[in-house]
Amino acid sequence: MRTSANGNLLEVKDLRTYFETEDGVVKAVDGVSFEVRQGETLGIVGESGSGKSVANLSLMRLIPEPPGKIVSGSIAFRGRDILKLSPREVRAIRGQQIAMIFQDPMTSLNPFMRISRQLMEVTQLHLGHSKQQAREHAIRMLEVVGIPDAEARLESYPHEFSGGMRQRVMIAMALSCQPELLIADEPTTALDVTIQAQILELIKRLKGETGASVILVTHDLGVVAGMTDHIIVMYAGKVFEQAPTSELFEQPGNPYTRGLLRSVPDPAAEQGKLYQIPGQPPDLARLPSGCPFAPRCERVQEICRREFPPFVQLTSEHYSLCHFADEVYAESQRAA
Amino acid sequence: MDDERSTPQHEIEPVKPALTPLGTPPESPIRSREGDIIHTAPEFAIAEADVRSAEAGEFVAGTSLWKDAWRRLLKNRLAVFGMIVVFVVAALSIIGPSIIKKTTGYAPDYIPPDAALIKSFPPFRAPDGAFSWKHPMGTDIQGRDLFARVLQGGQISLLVGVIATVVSLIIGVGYGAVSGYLGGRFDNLMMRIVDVLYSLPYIILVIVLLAVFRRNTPLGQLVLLFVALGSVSWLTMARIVRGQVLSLKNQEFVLAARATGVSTLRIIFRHIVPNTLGPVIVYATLTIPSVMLTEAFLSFLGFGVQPPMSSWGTLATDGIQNIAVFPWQLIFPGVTMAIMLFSLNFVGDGLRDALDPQMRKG
Amino acid sequence: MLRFIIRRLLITVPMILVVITLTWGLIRLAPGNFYSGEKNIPKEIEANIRAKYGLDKPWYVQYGRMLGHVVRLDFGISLKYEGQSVNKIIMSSLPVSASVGITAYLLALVLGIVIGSVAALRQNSIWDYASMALAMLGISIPNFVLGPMLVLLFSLSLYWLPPSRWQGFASRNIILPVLTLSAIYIAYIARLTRAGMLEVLRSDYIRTARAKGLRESQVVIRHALRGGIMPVVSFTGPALAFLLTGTVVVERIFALPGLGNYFIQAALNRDEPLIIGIVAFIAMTLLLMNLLVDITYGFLDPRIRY
Amino acid sequence: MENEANNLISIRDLKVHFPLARSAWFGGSQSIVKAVDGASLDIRAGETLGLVGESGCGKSTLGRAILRLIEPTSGQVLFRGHDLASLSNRAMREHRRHLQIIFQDPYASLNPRMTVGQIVGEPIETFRLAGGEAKKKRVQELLEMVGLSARFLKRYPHEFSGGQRQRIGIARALAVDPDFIVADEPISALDVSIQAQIMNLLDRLRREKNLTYLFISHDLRAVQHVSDRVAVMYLGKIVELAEAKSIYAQPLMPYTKALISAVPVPDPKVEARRRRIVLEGDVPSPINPPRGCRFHTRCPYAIESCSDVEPALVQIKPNHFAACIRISPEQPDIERVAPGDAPGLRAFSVASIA
Repeated sequence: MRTSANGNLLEVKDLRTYFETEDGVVKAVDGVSFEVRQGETLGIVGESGSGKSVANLSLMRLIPEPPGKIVSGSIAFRGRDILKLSPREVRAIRGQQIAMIFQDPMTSLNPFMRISRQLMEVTQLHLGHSKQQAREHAIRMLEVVGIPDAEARLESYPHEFSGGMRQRVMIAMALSCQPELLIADEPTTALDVTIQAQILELIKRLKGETGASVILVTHDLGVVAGMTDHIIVMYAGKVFEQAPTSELFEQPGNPYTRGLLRSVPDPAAEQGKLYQIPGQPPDLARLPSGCPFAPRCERVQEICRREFPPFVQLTSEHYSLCHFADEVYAESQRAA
Repeated sequence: MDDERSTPQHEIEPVKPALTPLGTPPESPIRSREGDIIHTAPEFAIAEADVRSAEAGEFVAGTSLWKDAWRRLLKNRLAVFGMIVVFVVAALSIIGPSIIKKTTGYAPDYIPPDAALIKSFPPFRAPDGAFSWKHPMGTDIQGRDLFARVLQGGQISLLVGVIATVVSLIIGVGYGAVSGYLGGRFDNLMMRIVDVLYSLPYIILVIVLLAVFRRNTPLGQLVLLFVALGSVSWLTMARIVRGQVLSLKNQEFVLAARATGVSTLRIIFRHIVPNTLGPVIVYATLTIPSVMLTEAFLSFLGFGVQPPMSSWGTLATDGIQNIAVFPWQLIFPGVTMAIMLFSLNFVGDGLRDALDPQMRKG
Repeated sequence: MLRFIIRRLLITVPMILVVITLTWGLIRLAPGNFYSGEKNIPKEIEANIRAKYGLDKPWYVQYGRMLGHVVRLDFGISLKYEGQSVNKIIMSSLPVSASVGITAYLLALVLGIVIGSVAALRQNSIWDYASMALAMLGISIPNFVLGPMLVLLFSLSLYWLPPSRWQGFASRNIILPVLTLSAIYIAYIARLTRAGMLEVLRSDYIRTARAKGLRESQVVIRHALRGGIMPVVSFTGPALAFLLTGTVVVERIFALPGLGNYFIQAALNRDEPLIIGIVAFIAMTLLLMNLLVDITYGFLDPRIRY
Repeated sequence: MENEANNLISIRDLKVHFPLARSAWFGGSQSIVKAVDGASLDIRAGETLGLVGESGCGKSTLGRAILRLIEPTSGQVLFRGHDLASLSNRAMREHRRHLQIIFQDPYASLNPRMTVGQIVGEPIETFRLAGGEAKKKRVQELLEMVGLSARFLKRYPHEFSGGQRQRIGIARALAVDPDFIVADEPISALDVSIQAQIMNLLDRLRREKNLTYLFISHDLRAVQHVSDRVAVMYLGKIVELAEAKSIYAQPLMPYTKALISAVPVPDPKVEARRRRIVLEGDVPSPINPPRGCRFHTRCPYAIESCSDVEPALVQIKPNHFAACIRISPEQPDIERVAPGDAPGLRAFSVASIA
């Protein structure tokens, strides 16, 4: 594991979040560790069921309990373990120091409440704003996120906005208290490409202006390529690979990452057969004993089915969960 | 874990693990661009794994949603308890009276010659005050065996509940299905009619109907009850069915059937009807207790079943007269009815939980 | 909004006519008559009676006369309670029914929402199970069984409360009728609230509210409650209809001189003006209340525009 | 448009308008959604025509209207000389053998109460293509063809994962041996690793069965990968149509340019270099689409005439059509068009005078 420099804003160690279901215990997040540095953007990539969203909800202790439960681990935010804080202390962090935006802006805003109130209640709560201050602040935030005619639109209800505008409102709300960490959980998945571009540009710009760190969760490798400094790739509740963005794309050290990268159609390449990862994502309640990716892996060996793979350090900041991480890394190096 | 719209339990697909069993021969690779290895039909790996337990070549029958729902229902302890109670009470009501008649000689409306002696006897008491099995629920003010009467009353109550529900089912499903399937202007008109009827004080009309048309023959009154109760309880059924049909009509699997040239009739009976059954069954199960309750209430007001027939409602009503002195005459029929309604409601609730998420998204 | 209200009011008029015509038709189509209970009336006297009440006229004249009454909101004189106008009977019995009914519903609203919310917030706890079992019981026990049982317990065994007799709204006599009547609403509203709250609590915007750092009580009261009780608001329409039947029963059990009791008497006696009067009055009240419910719904849910 | 003989399907000025549901309790004026508003398109035999556009642009409606799953309001859909849009329902049902569809939602597109065997077998029964054992055999063949085990015959849809369900839907579409398949967002509901599987499967089937696809998607990367030609739709109209390579290499319409530039590329170096055209605002409502060119409200190159004249889809470069009055065969690059110039407008007025 990377030695934790003191510049880390957030250090997650061995996080495990499990869910009780009819089919048994689902280990949605199972031993995940990562760091977010001051001012950097971390991308978390994974397919559905990989645990990326659960991991982020765990950071804020927003896992519905039951059926979920954070079983173990530590989440050190500025050196304090969030998992050890009282509910009251966690609430003080939520919205003020760590803020979140979610995938579906249609359902993430309260449909029964004017956006003025939804925006104002954050700063009234955390910054102790008076009504008037909160109002002015809300208008300024709407202007910052590029909502035209902000003062007039302040008294609207969420359904009177389009999807893209709603996501802007969400961002305005999240950034109201100038948080140090913004967690964006699939912020553009529900949006069209042109609107996605607007929102991504906005997040980038605001990150630059506020100096906040960002965790960007997505299943789209294209989105993280242009937005992040570091990336972790998740599969079946585990971190499969962790690397600086450029290195991950250039020299992936894990067969799963490699498969993912190659199964995205490449505009530059000829048409024809696309690389495909065979099989289906695993059932988290019935994970195999060895490497969870083994049944789908193109270079699977006997050991992969038997033993859980090690988290191999490839370079100072590049780790891969694979029995053959070194070989895969070397192959990628040759290809590049 | 990414689709945050559903609760975490539903996010996990209940599909069997996608494992390749040890020793599965590797797929023959095709070489393609940049020497990537392409798997021709790698899905076979899963296919094999899925049927591991089966004999080679044998077809594995899947579990239908009905079987699934049934399994879930059986896991629901309250619903199972409800089903057992409903079954026992219904069976006792149907065969109980004749058994009692055979063994003790007390037919439900049999007034024994020593009636004067055993009028309004408490439960388990003989005329001399000693313990006796003869009248486990005591006797009524005329000396009739209350147990036999309660069981027989159950027959009528259940009959009213079931028949009125069937009536509402036929009208409601027919009306709702037609309205939903035709859609457009017809649907609009038909649903406006339901809206109008819905906002009428229908129970008032039922009372007027039952009062002014009051039959002197018990059977006539019973039929009148079926008509009256059935004709007011179909409205909700019609709305439910219509809503279902309307949403199913535009479901992609119905479009797919249309795209493959399946005839309209077949679409209705093979694709739409089976998928509306779940909510219809749930609602019908819940209609039975509500109709029984309404019957009891009408009986209480004197518009229900006429003597010599009796239902739980009429028995309880008779019991109310003497509640201060002979409370068991109210308590036994009243509590029996409450237990039955309670159980039916639990079964209905359990069914709803078992059949909901009707379109199970894995 | 105004247009919506006017449209709805305009539709209400024919609906009331339908109800009244149906009622009138039922009364007329049924064999027998209001005086047929009295035996052996001489022919002349019968003719006199018929003439007195206009029953010798053709049906459409009678129908027209009846409609005329309804339109003027003057429902004529009761046949049974001779000399008393229907309006007077309604006016004197309405406060009894209304005070019991409204108190019961308000009580049910408060208790039902509280019980339902607690059950939802403590899902799968003992509180949840207990309150939902109780609610199921409330739905399953007929109120005419519950009422006498309460009387048996509180009046005849414990001697805490008087069993019956109407002595005005403020007296203790109202407690048992209100409890009897409200039981089923408490049960229904608790179930609806629980279901509604559970759904809302699972929704994305509640997660947003939590992510903002709001206290759980703020999340529930400010963000969840409004959406959670929407099903309760839409239940109010059907509830009003239930309330009618409920009050009829409760008035009978507790011998309250309310509208329902008069209505049952009128139906049994075939007291045509009184039946028509009460039916028309109830229909109007119900339809107006339904309109009010819809308007309230529009205020509560900003997405609905009329 | 050109070379009629090669066309399997020709769509001419197709319109699909939906009346919006009236407000409850009669009265209130009725608004109309113009989902497809005069689209013309040729689909050549054996090709994959990609149809891209943002949500609400009418691409799915167009696909469904071709198959008469939604009744077209006006216009023609020519298939082998028959106008599908004007056929009787009965005659249309006969044609359905040749035209099939694959849906987006692998959950909603399979009847949850039918077994896989029944789902795939139903079209065979409908057209009486086989019965008894032969039918069963055929269904097994189809399942294996799409990469599922034939032993799944008696299983129900909910027992499968999304990707597997999508395969079942494909098997159903293939059951009648169609010529033409509308693939309506077939991969958008699937995970990245499964998308590639389905795209490869569709591609393989096309070659093996000599199929023609209309591939509808909002995923420009996928469309580019599978399509021979690509049509871009905006607010009910086709605004650009060209060979896949040329449209991605040199998009002509400002809208297409923005669309393509908005697609994130999974390569940090490319992402770092490129300049993104970020469009202002949202897609206008199809109830009241803007007058003139529908894109003019968001177009960085719009001039006054754009809001007056509705541009026609004209050939700007060989086999490359675009609907924009500001570009012309002489100057196809909009960035180089003189300010205020609208060569298309001249052509338009000349044409209308003639």
